[in-house]
Amino acid sequence: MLEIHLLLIFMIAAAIIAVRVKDLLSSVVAVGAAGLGLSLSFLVLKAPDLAITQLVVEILCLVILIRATIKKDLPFSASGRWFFNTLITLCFLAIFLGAAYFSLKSLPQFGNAVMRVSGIYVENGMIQTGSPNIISAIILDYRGYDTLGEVTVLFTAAIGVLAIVRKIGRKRET
Amino acid sequence: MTAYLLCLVLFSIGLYCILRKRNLIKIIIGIGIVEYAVNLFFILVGYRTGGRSPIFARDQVITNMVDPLPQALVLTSIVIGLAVTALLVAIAIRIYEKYGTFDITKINKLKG
Amino acid sequence: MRHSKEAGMTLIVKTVTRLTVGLILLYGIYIIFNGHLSPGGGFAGGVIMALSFINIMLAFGKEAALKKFNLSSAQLLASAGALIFLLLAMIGFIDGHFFSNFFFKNKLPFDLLSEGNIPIYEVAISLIVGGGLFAIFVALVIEHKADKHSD
Amino acid sequence: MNIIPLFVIIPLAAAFLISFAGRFAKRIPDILGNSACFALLFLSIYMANALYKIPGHILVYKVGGWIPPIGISMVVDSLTAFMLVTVNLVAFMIAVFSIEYMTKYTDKWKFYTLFMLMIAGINGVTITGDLFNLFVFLEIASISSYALVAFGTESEEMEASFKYAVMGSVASSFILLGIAFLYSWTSTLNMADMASVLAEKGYTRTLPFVSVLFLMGFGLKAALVPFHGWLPDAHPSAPAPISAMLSGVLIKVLGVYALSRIFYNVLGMDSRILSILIFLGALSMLVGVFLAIGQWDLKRLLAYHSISQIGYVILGIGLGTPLGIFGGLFHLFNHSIFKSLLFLNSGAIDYSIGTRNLQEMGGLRARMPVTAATNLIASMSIAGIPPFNGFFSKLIIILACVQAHHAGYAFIAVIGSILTLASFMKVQRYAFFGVLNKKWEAAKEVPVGMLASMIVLGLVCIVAGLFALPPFSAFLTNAANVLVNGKDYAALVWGAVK
Repeated sequence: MLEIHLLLIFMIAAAIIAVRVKDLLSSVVAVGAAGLGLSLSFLVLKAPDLAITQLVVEILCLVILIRATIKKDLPFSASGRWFFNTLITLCFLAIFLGAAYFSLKSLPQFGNAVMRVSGIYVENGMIQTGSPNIISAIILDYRGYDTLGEVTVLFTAAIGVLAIVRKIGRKRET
Repeated sequence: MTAYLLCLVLFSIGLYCILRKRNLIKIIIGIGIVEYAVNLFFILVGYRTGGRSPIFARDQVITNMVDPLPQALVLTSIVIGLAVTALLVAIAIRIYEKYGTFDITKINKLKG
Repeated sequence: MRHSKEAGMTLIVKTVTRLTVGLILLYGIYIIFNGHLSPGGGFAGGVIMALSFINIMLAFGKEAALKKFNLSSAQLLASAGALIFLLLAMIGFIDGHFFSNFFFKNKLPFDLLSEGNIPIYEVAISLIVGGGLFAIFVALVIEHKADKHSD
Repeated sequence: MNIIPLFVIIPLAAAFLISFAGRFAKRIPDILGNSACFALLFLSIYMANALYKIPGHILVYKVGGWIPPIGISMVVDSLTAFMLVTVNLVAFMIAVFSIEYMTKYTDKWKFYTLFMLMIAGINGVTITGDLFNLFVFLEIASISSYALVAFGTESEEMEASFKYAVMGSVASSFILLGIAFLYSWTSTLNMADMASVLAEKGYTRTLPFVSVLFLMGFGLKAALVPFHGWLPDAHPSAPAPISAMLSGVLIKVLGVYALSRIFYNVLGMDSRILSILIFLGALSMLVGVFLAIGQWDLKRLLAYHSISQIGYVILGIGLGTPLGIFGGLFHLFNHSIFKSLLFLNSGAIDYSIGTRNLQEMGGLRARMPVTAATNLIASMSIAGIPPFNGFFSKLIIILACVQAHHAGYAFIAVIGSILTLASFMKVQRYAFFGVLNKKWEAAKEVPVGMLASMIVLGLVCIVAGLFALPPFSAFLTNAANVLVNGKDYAALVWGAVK
């Protein structure tokens, strides 16, 4: 699987650019590139549903972020001002990666998913639900309750945004 | 294995961005990167070498499929990420209206 | 400068938008109804529908788009979609369980209505997603900008 | 039993209906929200009563009719029933309080929609038997709470909400990463199934890493000390009913309950995790109370005390002995009652005189007698004065520490309790006793609805001490046994599924 490694390296590069670059608009565009890399990775990893969803979500996120940040990229204080804090953060991340490396060793190797429960979905999914797309069968039938949660999250965010952008929060007559 | 590790490196970059950057939009971007990494990790975990995508087609016998369950979960997770991003952008825009900046070193009306 | 931007973009953009927006909407609907046969589904389709409205709004300015579809109707649509989804899930109680998927079953796969209430779920999801995301977009971008003008 | 999904359906339906019809008729949000909360309280008491009669019983609901590892299951055992009663009791009282209190804010229907969504999320986390489903409902509860913290739309509230949302998202990412690791190792998401697979496969180097991820994620949600930075900003900034909900219920369900459910019932507790939990609990206890003493903002002081009291709960649960867990759960219940009462009191003061600064108050006892009386009860409870509930739970935790040969931690708990007493003496002295400030001559007691919920919570504070004694203690003992005999969880669930 060379493609996935190349895509991951591309995403890491885009992410580093997004973190490092001073200009907010460039940063947003760079993270959009990383998102497109993610969409391609989903395609390579045989998840076309996710590739479509990630693509459209990425476009929407970009539109929102660009409209939110445009003309507002004021200068901001550099992050490397406190050398000590950065050092602590890097140490924490290094420990995190090291621990992750040791724990990854005992996981099943890449490309050898166990599919203990998913085997049942693949075996019986089409007959039991009538849906040739197993993803649809899972999200709307086997695990439909999760999807109820998912749409509720989106609904919550919509109401939350409407609540947050109110101009007047408190009635001021006392 | 290498793919897993690269994915976690991406996670760490996002985490670094959240922890060390002083700009609200950059922090939101960091959260986005972290979400990308977690979603990708889930899909990597469910990959099978030579597997087909989990969609049956007429008149075709498919023997080896990638794990469909992580894909269903990540679909939910992408939506959650979108919801969180929208909410954070809304708060950031309001903060910009109140303080006139995205710089968190200048946003400090709260003591703690 | 700012005002001309509010009123929309150049003629080229407007013409292209006018030609493509119907196709985008149609593509969204296609994706919604074929979610169980091919990649896609209610969520991706809903986002595409929301994007087509956002497209109109960016090209023609907010008045033109908000005349067709404003914030409160978007929010009502999202609530209606959520209610439909919950009701569908509760209809499953007739069959004994929350979320039971029992009607229209026993048909061959690969048909458009082959699999119980999954297509109806997809429509409900697309309503929530389309309405909710459009409401978020309008609240974040358009109304916010309008208020900046009045300051 | 068919009523289990109603714990999620009722609040969700109420939320969607309020959002659909709420802006057209003024009373609809109040009526729908309160009746939904009342129905939830009734159902949870009914459920707890049903489970109380048969100790060790467990109910499993198969969503969609799919048997557990394939579909999602909802699991209700004694611990779940206990949490449901706690959550829905507090939530109903807060809903009643909000009828009057939230008239100070605009757009009440948005408040009630988000509030019902938050309850749906909390109940969903409590009853779920599936790890990813737990994550989804945790996100519903978290996202609605981010929005609710910023409900007043003032600049401080936005700032606090942003901080809270960022920390919460990081915590969620850690939790999701942990779930991904566990999924890769066990290839299942059902908690009972996962517990059996983990027991079958034995120890792996993945487990400590996953434990640390979950500890960081849920520790952030519970505001344990190294991860507590967001709480003292977020909780005071919210409207008072939401502060009560966040401090009283949210951090406990999303943090303590989820943590103990996953560690005791799924991953299997080991002594290293236990000692980390005890240490973090004791640290939170001390740091929280030390930071609280210097505060002059009433709600901020209460928020720091939340950190300290969560420390007691974690200390009790982290001891791992039956008595310790009993004490921890008992303190969890007591804390959600008296802390929400204290936040409602602060809301009542804010409603009446419009300030949260202790130095500006004084002598309010004369003007607001009911608020003063309920506040005195709650303060004595949190400080651990004998006849009230807080005394019994703290005593049990301290005894459990001694019993488990952790005399040092018992000593820390005593010191924390004394400092808490000092801090609440200060609240009483500056807010309610002393000379009435000239500014507040015209201050009036708050309306009846707000008084009613405060009085009920105050009465619960007095009565709840009885839970330490038989026959009522069986209610808590059953709940504690779920954690004490954590390894039986999988077998019980499989037995109930058949």
